[in-house]
Amino acid sequence: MPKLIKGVGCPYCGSSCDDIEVLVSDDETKILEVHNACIIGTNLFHHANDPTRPRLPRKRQPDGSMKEIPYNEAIDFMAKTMLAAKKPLIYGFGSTNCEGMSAVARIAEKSGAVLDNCATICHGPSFLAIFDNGYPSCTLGEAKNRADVVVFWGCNPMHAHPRHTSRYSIFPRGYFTPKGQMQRTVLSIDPRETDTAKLADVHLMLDQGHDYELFDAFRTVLKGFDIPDFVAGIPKETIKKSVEIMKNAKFCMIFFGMGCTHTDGRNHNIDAAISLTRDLNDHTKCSIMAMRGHYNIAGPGQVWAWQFGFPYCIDLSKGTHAHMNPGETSSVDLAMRDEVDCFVNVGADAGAHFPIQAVQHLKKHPFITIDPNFNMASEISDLHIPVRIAGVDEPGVVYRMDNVPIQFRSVIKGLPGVPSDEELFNMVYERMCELTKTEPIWLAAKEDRRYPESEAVI
Amino acid sequence: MAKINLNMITQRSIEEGAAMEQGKTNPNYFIACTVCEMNPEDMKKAGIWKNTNVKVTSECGSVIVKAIEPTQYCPPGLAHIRQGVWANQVVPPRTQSTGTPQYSGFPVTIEPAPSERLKTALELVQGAVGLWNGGQ
Amino acid sequence: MFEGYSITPDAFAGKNAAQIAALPGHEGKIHVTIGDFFEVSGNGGETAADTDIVITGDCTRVKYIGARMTAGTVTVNGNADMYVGGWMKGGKIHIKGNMDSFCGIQMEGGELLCDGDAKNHVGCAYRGDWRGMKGGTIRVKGSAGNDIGTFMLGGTIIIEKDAFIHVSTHAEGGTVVIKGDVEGRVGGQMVKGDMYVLGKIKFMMPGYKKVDTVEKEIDGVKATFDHYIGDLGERHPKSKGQVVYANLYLKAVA
Amino acid sequence: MASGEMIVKGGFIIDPTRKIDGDVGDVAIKDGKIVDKVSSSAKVIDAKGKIVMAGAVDVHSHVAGPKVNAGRLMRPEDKFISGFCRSGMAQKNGYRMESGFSIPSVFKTGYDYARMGYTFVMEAAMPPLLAPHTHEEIHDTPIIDEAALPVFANNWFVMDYLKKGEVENTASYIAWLLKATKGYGVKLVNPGGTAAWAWGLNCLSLNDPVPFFEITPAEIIKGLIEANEYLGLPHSIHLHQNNLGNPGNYPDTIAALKIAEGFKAKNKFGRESVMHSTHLQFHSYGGDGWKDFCSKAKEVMDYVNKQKNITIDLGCVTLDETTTMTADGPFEHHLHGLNHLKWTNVDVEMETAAGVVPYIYDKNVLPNAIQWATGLELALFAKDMDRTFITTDHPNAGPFTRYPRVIKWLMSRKAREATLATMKNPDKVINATYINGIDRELTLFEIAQMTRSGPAKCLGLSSVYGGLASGMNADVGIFDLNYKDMPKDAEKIETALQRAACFIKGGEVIVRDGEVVSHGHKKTVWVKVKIPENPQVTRDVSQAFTHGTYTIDIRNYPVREYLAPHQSIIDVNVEA
Repeated sequence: MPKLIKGVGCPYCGSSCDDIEVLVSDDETKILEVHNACIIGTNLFHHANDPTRPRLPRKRQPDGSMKEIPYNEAIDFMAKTMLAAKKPLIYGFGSTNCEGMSAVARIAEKSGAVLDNCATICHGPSFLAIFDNGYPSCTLGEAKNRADVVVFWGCNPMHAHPRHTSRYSIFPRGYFTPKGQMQRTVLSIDPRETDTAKLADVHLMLDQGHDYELFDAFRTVLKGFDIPDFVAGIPKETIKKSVEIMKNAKFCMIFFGMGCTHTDGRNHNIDAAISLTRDLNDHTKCSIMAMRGHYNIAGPGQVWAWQFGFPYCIDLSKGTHAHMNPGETSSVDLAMRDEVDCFVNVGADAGAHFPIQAVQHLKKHPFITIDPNFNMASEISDLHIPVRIAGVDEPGVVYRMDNVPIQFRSVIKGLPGVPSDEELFNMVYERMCELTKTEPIWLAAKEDRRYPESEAVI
Repeated sequence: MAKINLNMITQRSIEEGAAMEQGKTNPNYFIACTVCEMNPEDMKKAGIWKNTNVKVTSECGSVIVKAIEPTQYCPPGLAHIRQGVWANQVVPPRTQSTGTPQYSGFPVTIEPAPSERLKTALELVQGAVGLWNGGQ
Repeated sequence: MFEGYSITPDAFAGKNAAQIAALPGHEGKIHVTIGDFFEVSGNGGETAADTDIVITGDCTRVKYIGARMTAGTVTVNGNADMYVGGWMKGGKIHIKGNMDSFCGIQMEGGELLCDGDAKNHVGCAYRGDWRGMKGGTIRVKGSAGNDIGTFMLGGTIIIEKDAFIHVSTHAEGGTVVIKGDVEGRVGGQMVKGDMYVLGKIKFMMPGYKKVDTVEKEIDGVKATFDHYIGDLGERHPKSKGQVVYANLYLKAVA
Repeated sequence: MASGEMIVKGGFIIDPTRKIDGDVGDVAIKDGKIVDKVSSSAKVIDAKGKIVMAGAVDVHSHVAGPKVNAGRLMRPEDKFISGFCRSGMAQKNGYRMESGFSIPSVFKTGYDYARMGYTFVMEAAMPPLLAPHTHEEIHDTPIIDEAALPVFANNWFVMDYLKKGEVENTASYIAWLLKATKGYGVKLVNPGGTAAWAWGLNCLSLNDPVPFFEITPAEIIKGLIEANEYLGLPHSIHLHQNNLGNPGNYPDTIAALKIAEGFKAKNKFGRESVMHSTHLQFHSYGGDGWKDFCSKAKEVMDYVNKQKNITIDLGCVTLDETTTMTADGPFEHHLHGLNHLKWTNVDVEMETAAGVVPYIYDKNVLPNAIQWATGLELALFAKDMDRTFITTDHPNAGPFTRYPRVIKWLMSRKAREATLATMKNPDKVINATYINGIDRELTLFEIAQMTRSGPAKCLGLSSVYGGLASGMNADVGIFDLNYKDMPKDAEKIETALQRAACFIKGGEVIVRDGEVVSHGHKKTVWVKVKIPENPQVTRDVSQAFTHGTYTIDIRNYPVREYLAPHQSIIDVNVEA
């Protein structure tokens, strides 16, 4: 009898929907049906069935081909390569659970590595803005239950977070918003008329790259001052009208995305958005939220902040203290400046998602990929180590875009012999300790770290 | 031959996301990501027929993609390649010392290249690092 | 990549060539010494103030030159990498080539002179710190990138050619002079302090309002300036009952 | 827990639980517990010429969870000053890297508490929805035993039940939530005010109605005392009062304390109080504004001294650059308006909110100096030290690593005078406070009451923590202070308490000569209430998920077992 598993978390986007229902085969090895998820999530779950999923590490041979090797050999290679490097870089964690992120930190400390995650090419500038200006935010339930004005600035959830608008932001009927969309005014600020902009009551189609000026105009109007007739291509009257809408909201919610972080000024665009949010709190209640991309990309920011005090770009090479300064200790800058001499790509695809020149720089040195699937990074790696898929055949904690921790479950049994990220990192760490003749530091918890057969009873 | 200078952005789309989760070597990923959306006016200016290949060149490289009419309205002057392997052939790695490359808002030149071939993801990435063996 | 955090008059003072060569640095996780990368000749002075360091050759990959120095001089006959003169309190640094990013970060005093160009974040604050550059002078004879004088509280930054975006963002004091053109974002979120632009600003911040036209002399240039105040969208302190704004002096078009 | 025998020999023992004040003696340890005697083969630890106390217990500290981490994340500059590492050097012996000053990393938190001889720390505010986060951090914090208090006073269920006077339903909900979150007790933060903050409002007085819920802070406090005693939980309600940090707030403070009058503690854990009022320093101010801001520590303590069923902790200002963080969302917004530094806010659906703002307590800024004096005065006016606990409301009034400095000030009038003398306006400080008129210098015995026996009893943990009696946990701190010849220089007291000569936890040596030498065996402590199923509450809770006021699935709400390894569960049985 196939089994229907409810309350499953979707390991795709930052919406981290946990209302997915997955029908699995009797022997819990195959995903048969996926209910409630968007097209992307559905594809992701079905992709886990792929019979060609790698089951053994593969090492590149002198002739350029890849050859399967046993795990212990791969672990030994990874441990030795990282220890030998002057400054290894560990990047990724777009699809890893927090247990894996915590475990990798031991390796990073031990090998004097730089620890970075996908935020570095995504919402990293949002971190920079948070450093400078704070982050007046809330959980998504607040937006759902209260927000009567919702602003999408430089983000396109209809494409990047397909269920965001129906679960949290536009359509859902919340406690104080029982009429759902009817009760919300939606503003979209985007240089294209995206599918999200089409849903909006007001679309400000600004000149690309001039978000900062537009935010400044909003703030200037809010403070009661005049502005030029056009700012970033938007007429003064439209700006004034938009400010009025936001100011008169009972609860104004601003979501922002890559349209702010990938363009000129980067962090300053978000910094200005945060200032605007703060200013609006003198008139009403206003919150702001980054539309984080991956289902657990908020995770490494949290885990490494509690372990090292920094969310990303953490240079541990000094051994005595952690140092962070994006622009210097960030993956792409390190690559372009040839500062690192070993690259470990974990649960992300630097091969596909870094500018190609950065990939070329990284490829000058040993290049290791840890990922359940084949991807561009794995296909240029010197070593590819497969692991279980967090949220599919491996449970664990993930942080949704609003930093709400959600305890994901596994829906099928993992491939035999394939470890989880956490198990793999722990084995590499143990091997590093053997090689350096040191005692492993587990804290107290290691021996009790077992996943329960059954979940906590409600 | 005509050329046009446009402002390029590379962002996510659901077609790209859905295909990526089927695997980056899946044909759907190729179909979803090898397109450059641009305003028909701009196409006309550069002598580009829709659904034909174009060469997009930035300060750091070039890539062959297929010009299509925007699936989401794109004003004249702006072009969009969905994020992914093809977009990243032309994305400048400069970060303004923030760590994040210039994924959006960089100048490109787009010219017709109807007889040029679209390369696969693997060919582009492996080719860039000297590992492409012709797809054997 | 050498982290030359020991290359300061303070560290060199009272040491002979051999001792200086033995001063520590880092290359990634490897502990190295100055002597691993440089041939050292001559001795340090008795104190930092009477120690002059001259580096011949290219330091494009040497970070932290003169960082945290309090006195003396450092001259680099070539380029220098990140953090030149970062957190410096006194003395003088002269870079004859170009500088990378984060030069003069959170500088408190002294003088930093660069004959070439500087990359980004000239005289900025460390991430998250609201206490940016407090004093001293940075002069870049070439051009500079983005984020000049972010969170600046005092001191002077002079860029003799062009600058890109973000000048004096979040600043609450200090003076920035750009002698060439600026792309935009001049004085965004700025609370107080002064900016002079002798060239053009391509995109003005909407939060700036022209109040009058003044004759001023700045860094040896006498000219007529359009005087703007701003950033009107930002908070501003009051002094003697008057609201204090940031000033932007933009050279008037003749 | 370590097996084997150990004996701490010849130290000056200070143990208020047995009224031992500096007698020379031994502490025998077997299998992680204190015993009457051990065999001659026991490992000997020489404590001659040093003082020996139980492991210390921190009743209120923000060390783990979402807002603490929001603070860490938003403050890279807390790790560096002028490009130098600000947090001191990491362990030399290959232990985990330490970072941060006011909001240290989990590793530094565990190590620094251990270096000061602390064995148990109560995380003072856990948002229930984010409980897995708090437990993940506790999990990664080495050495110290920890528990966390979920926040209740702005929770929709609680306000809804109490509005209708339903104490039993409230109690059932508390029991459910403690189990779901692996929480320890009932925390109240700005009752009603934080709920109001969801609309950008606040409740400053006890009688301000909470928007929409039509209940007042006073009713919430009273109702939660009733529910807490109905359940007989080990700890009393733990109250962060309304109107925190504002000039002239002390009448509101006393009014809230008065709500406890007439209640009697009902529990099996030896607790006598029904209300713990936390970081009282922030609630003991006079004046109409910042111009005539002054201390009302005496007025507040006069009431506390005569009211036996309340306990307090100080929340001493340590004059550092620190990071304020509290579930009192509206207060943080207000504070940000005063100092214009970066502001983080996290409103949590249905439950609570939190804010984080960096703050510099500058001894030359008059209100800060007055706050410094107020915190110390509370302790110096206290009559019952077993009801008065040392805290800095870490990191709000200062980092916990300053406890030894607070103790120095409390133990030495000279040290207080020395600090006063360095201030810009000592006369103005003296005029606005009582500090200059107080000669009292606390004794080490009193310090042990305030940091060991007292907080353990208040938390209902006095059977295992806070003393050196046979049967208790073998948590022993040895400090380099000669009881018979205490140093005249109070600085030496601070130094000795900052880094224990030796700290034993669970019968294992954790710290030697001020450095961590073992990670020991930490525990997560939580309270499990056995109570008959309450169908009303079960239905209400499940509807909040199925009808979607919450945005996660109810199946993913309770904290899973593996997140809290080494659990120490305290069972409470409520008769049907």
